[in-house]
This record gives sequence, C-alpha cells and structure tokens, in this order.
Amino acid sequence: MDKQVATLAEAVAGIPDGASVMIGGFGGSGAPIELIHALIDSGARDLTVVNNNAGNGHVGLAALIEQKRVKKLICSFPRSADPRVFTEMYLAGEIELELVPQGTLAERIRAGGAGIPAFYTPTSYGTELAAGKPTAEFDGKPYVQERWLKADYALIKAELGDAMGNLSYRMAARNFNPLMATAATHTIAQVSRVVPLGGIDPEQVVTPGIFVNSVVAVAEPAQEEALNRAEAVYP
Amino acid sequence: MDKQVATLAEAVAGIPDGASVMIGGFGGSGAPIELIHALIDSGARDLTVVNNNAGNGHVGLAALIEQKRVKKLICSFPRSADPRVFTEMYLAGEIELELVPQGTLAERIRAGGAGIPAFYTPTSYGTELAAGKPTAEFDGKPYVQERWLKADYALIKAELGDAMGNLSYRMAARNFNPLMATAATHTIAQVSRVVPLGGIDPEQVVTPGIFVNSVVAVAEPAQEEALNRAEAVYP
Amino acid sequence: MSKMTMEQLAEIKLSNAQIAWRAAQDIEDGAYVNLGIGFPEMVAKFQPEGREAIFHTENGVLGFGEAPAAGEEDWDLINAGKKAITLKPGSAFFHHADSFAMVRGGHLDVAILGAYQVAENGDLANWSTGRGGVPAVGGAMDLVHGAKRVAVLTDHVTKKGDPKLVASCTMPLTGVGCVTRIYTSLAVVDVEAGRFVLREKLPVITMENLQALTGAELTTNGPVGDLIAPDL
Amino acid sequence: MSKMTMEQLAEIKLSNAQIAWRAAQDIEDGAYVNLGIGFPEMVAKFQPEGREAIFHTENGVLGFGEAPAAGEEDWDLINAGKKAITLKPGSAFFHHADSFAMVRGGHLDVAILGAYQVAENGDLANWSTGRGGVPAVGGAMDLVHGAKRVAVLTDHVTKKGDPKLVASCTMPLTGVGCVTRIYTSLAVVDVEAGRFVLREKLPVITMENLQALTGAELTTNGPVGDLIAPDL
Repeated sequence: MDKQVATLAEAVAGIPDGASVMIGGFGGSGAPIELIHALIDSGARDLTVVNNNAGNGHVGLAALIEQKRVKKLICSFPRSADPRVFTEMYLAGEIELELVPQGTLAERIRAGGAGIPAFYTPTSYGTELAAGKPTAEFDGKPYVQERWLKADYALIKAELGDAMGNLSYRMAARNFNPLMATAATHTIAQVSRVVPLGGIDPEQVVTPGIFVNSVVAVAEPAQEEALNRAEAVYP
Repeated sequence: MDKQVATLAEAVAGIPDGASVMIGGFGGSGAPIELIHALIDSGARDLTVVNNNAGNGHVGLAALIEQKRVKKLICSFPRSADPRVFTEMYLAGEIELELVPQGTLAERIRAGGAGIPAFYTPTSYGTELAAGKPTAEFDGKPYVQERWLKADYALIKAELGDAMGNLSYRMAARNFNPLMATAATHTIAQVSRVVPLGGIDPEQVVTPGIFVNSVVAVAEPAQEEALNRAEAVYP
Repeated sequence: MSKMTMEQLAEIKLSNAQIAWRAAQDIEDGAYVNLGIGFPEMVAKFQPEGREAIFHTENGVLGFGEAPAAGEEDWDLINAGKKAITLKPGSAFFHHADSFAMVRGGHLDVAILGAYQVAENGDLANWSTGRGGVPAVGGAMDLVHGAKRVAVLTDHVTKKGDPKLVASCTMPLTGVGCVTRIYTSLAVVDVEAGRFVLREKLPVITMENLQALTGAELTTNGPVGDLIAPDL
Repeated sequence: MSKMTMEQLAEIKLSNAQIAWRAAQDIEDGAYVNLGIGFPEMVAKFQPEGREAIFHTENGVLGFGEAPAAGEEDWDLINAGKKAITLKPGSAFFHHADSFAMVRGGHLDVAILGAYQVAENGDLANWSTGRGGVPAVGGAMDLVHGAKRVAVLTDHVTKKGDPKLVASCTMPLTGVGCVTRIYTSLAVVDVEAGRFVLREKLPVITMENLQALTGAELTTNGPVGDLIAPDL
C-alpha cells in the first residue's frame, strides 16, 4: 500500500466541477496553500468550500474565490486582514455564504466523520443562526439540532506523513485538518516531510491512515501570512 | 498550580457514597488498579460505575463489585475470563446493569465531556437496546437518539503526567481514559511517571490538563492480567 | 433427492478455517478490516499472497499483527478479545471515540462477524440467544453499521440442523438490514434488495438440498460458482 | 442631580485598560480562561502578582503566553485573532473539535468577551450590528456557553451615550441568558435571576446618575463597593 502521489496536479486531478471541498487551516496556519493553488490550476469550478475563513489577500483560498471557482462557502468568520476578494463578491451576490458558529462547524465536521447524522448543541440557541433549525430541551435547557457536514474531498496540510497516510501536524496548524480528514470521501494531504512507515511513533499519529487517500510531499510549504506580507498574487 | 496529590488515599478521599464514577480501561489495559483499590479502602459505597467491562477475577473493578460497593454498572461487555463476581451478583439481583453498545458508550462519554446533550447514532436501531429511546430519520435512514453520559468522578490511568495534569498514555491502554477525563466533574489520574512541565511535548499531550484535577504517581502499576494469572485477591 | 442427514452434512461441509479462508479471498490489498472476536479472527491468517489488509480493533489500534510469543505479551497491547497482539510498521493508537468514529463513520472496508441467525433482509442476530443470563453486547451493534461490507461467517445450520439463514430472525437483533454477504459452511450468499442471492455453493450439494437447509428462498441472478477451499 | 454630559463622563470613566485590570482581579490562580479577540485580550497583562491563569485559544492551544518579538513569529503558532503567540511550559495542542469540547463542555473557568449590548436577563449581543455587510461570528456563540463564568468588558454607554446595559437587546443575539458579570467603565454588575445587581461603582458617580446611564433597573442585594483601578 502506497498512498503517495508524485505531483500536486495529480493529487487534485480527480476533483470535478461542483464538488464539495473541505480545506483545512485557521487563517493561514495549517492552510494547504499548494494544494489550493493546484486546484486553481486544475480548473475545477462551482465548488462548495468548507473553511473556517474566507481567505486573505490574493493567495490560497482568496485566490480560489477570486478566480470565481467557489459557488458557496461554509465558514464561521469571513473576515481577515484583507478580506476584499470575498467581501466584494459576497456583496455583489456572486457567492453564497453559510455562516456557522466555529465550534458548531468543527462539531458538524467531526460528526460527519464519526457517523453521527445530528446532534444537539447550546450554541446559537435563540439567535438568528438557529432560525429554522429544530430545537429541543434536555434537563430543562434548550438546544439546537445540528446536522453532520461531509464533503467529497478534503485538502489538508500536515507536517509528517507516511505511505499509509498516517499524519502528524505542526503546532496550531492542526486546527480543522484532522477533522476534515475524517469527513471527506477522498482526503488529500500535503505533507512537509514523508517519513518511512513507523517514522511517526504510533502513539503520536494524530490522523491514522484510514482517513487519508492521497499523500503528496511539499517540502517547504508557503505560509499565507508570509505571502501576504510580500503582496503575492496567485496565479 | 500543582495538581499532584501525595497518596492514593488522598486522591480518592473526597468520593462520597452514592457517587457516579467512571473507571478507565478496556479489560485490564489502562485500568487504574491502584486507584480502584484505594477506592475500596476508602469505604465509599452505592456507587454507579461506568466501565467497558465488569471486572475479571478478584482484583480491580471485580474486587470493588465483590466488596458490594457498586449499586449500578454501566458497561458494554460484562464478561471476562473470570466474570464470576459480577455474574453471581447480577443473577442474584444485587447489582443493576445498564448495557450500552461499546461505540455508543464511548460516544456518550465524549458527548458528556463536549457539552453535547444528545446525538443520533445508527447503532442499536431496531434492537432491544434501543427500546424506549427516541428515533428519527435523516436522509432516509433510521437512527436512535442517545444522551450524554457524565459522572462525578473519573479514575483514569496514564503513562506520563505533569503538575498541570497534562497526560499521555501507553499503547492500547489509552482506550476510554481520555474520554472519561473529559466527562467527570473531578478527574483523578494515576500516572506511571511524573515529568516536569514541558516533559510531554505539547504536540503529544493526549489529555490537556484542563480535564484533570488530581495527579497521583504510581510508579510500577499492576496489570490486571498479571494479577489474575497470580490468582490475586483484593483486599 | 432425499434430505441430507447431519452426518452426511458433516462430511461435506467446510471447516471454520475453510470458511475463513474463503472470506479472506474477497479482501483487497490495503483494505481496512475489523474481525470479530473468535472464529472471524482466523481470516487474518488466510490473506492471499501479495495482499495485506490493515486490521482495526475497537480498543484503539490500527495496523496490528500476530500474537506475540508466549511470555512476550505486553498487556497494554491487546485486541478487542483481550488477547495480546503485536504492531506492524505504520500502526496507530487512538481512543475509543475515535476508534468507533472509524467504525460508525464508514471508514472500514470490511467488518466480519459471527452469527446466530441472518435474515433475508440482512437483519443479523449475533449477540444474545435471548435465554437470560448476563447480557453482553460489546462492539457488535456498532460494527454492523458503517463498514462498507458487513460479512458474516457461519455454519449453514445450527448443531441441531436448523437453518441459520432465515426468513426473519427469532433471536434478539444486533442490527437491521446490515449484512451484505454470508460465508457459510456450504455456500456464499449475498443479501440484495431483501433477498438471499446465491453466489457459490459446494459442488457436491444440490440446489434442492441447499435450499432445504436454508430458511428462506435462495435466489440467483447470475451464475452460481463452485465453492472450493483448500484443505486446511 | 442633573444628568451627566458625555464630557463629564469621559473625565471620570475607566479606560479599557482599567476595565481589563478590574476583570483580571477576579481570575483565580490556575483558572482556565478564554479572552475574546481585541479589548478582552488586555486582561492577560493584568494578572495579579502570584497568580497565573492558563489561557485557551479556540484554534487549539492551551497555555500560551505573550506575543513573540517582531521577526520571531512562527505563523503556525497563532491565537484566535491570528496573532503570533508563544508557548509556556505545560502547554498543549489539540484540534478544533477538542478545543470547542473544552468550551461547550464547561471546562473553562472564565470566558471574557466584548459586547454591543447586554440585557438584564443575561442575553448578549456582540457579533453583529444587524446593519448588513458581511456577517461573521467566529467562536463567539460557542464561548458564551459552557464557561463557568461568562464575563463582559464594555463601556457603560455607546459613543452616543446610549445605554449598553439594557432591558432587552435590540441587536442580533449572540446567546440567551449567558452573561454572568459585566465590567463596565463605570461599574461592576452581576446578572442574577434576570436582574442587574450592582456590585461596585466608581465612587465619583451617584447611584442616580449611574441608573440614568443604564437601560434597566440596577438592583442591589448587598453592599456596593467602590470601583477603584490604578492609573494604567
């Protein structure tokens, strides 16, 4: 078994128009910039994207949006240092937004990966983000019912990976990546370093390979923050 | 901040009669034998215990049951190589049993720790273990509603621990321990080795200290399997 | 043709090892597999040359291997049957909620379980005989949900000769409509659209005799192959 | 006594730093604390001598410290505001679902947030002015649930002089009945049983003037202390 794929282009080649794609990261940390750029190059459009944010500047997710590939965005916080790309398209009605509280977003993705079709949370009860959702009382307190969230693809960023798809992450770049790996039909991981089997201690595997379909090495991944400070634009 | 407690007796001293107590472990692996024996010594009774099993032989959980301290057991598999202690009391009507499918047990505990009062699972739908539980359809498939599970105390076993309560586990002894740590009002961890702060790499902390109240060192913890092979009896 | 006697049946039927061997032939290289405690565990031994499945155990290990030599056991490294195991390169540990997320979330390719009864609609009874005693379910009710294929290994009939493939289970259910394929001592049977579909049978048993030993209609929707297993 | 002018108010009211200082005095040694983005982040600077809280950030870090020196940033090590942070000994990383399990599961001792409006029943509005534009919620709706104490830092009135402590929020809610204490530029107010209960006020402001600047009745059920903060 070898889940390694030689190139970024090959890794994203199967993603069709109209696909739902979870993209890891919180702001720039843990964002798989190279996989996103490969997705731009692939030409796929009408995508539904799940990410905590809506991009920053003109690289990564912001570039994917700027290239008009994203039909709908599911996120918690579509703001950033430079959110103009999303803001302008949203205000012009050119992109759909599903706003989800951050903890609910994380839990919905986890539920998607764990085979839990729905759960109850106190979050958003009594607010406009709960409009139209079923509610229920447990032990005298009110809760909102939320549904699982799954996707066709997940593009994630990890630090170490092996041929079986076992992954570990770097510091706070972990964030949504391990969750999204579980909730997609096909999970593609870019890793900064490929190690031999056993190169990640079994105790320290964060994402077991069962959740990963493709591994592609990106030795010195770009950081969104650094790209934006350099005023980079993709493509 | 120092969550270390000097002795096992001190660690369990606050557990009152009638308390609900989650006890980590799957069979003998990860079972906090020394904490359980300290709980026997403490004299607490009428306990509701949550554990995957119902003890084996005459040590650990089996000893707690044999000493008639357990009013009710919530578990998935009350069988073992030598389950006589539980079996006899159960058939005599001296202990109550709530049987829960293993994955549902894990998920209920996780939900308890994560503030999710209820969730839906396909597990047990259409079986007698779903009797009386609400059901619902999502996307045309039937599911059972399950409630969170919490406890007053959790007794868990970890490998490394620090003064802030950060923990890591040893191999498959992880099992229910990290989940139970999150779902109890007061979590007590016995650890094989106390390390200085930072002695567990922040990337390798499995249970962050926020979930742990007391840490007690047990340098060479007993293995239930070894005790049973030696036909040990406690007390 | 006259009905077979239990003695005749005992002579022709596959052994448990042979049933496990047959099930192993359907497991692809790289498949993620959970083997139920007991009889299904034998499947691991019969992986075809050149294929390697990755084995999952509910108590939080992926990628485990054989039992260690006696005296080499580490009792923190066990499987769901509480037997000592070893690790293969590329293994991983995780807690019980993550372990059952793999199961319930549909990430396993195959789960293989034993059975008391399987109904033609895919209902499975394998956790309780319903006769009292101490009930124990473990992970069985979880494992029947989520794996892409849920396969059952079983003798075709009970020790008394009663069918285990039935129109409707009379024993307490483990799961509803969950079984996709049944490997028996006489045949390989799929569950499709609420019917038993015969895929393979022992060459020495007639269709009539096989049907007589089965509690619901065995349909066919294609060729029926010969079920042939090596001596084991 | 005549109503105060905004100019008079500006002269006596606490600065944001002083409000943050006051909130910091209520945080026990060893408390687990989440500070909202912006103004609440200042609380970390004012921990009393001998006490050390452990700070949580939604994006998966417990036990972080100050910002690094310019040029020393590691952009994989940021907080919820996407600012670079450092680690203290005993810190831990975890994924977003575990991070919000800490929040929603009631494991934080204190969450401190900003506010547009707080109602006397504890309702909080702090995520949307309701005036259009791009809506963004982040973790605010999660953070108001689960922490043992949910505290708000806010000016007592808006820039126009309208009360921010109100009978009922007119802006979109973040959470229902969730706030337990409000630290304002003029007072410390608890929410108890659907009422504002005044705990402390600036010595220089009269009860009448404070009430006039508050959109719902300020009740008392014990002594009202002097709110005194050092020059900062």
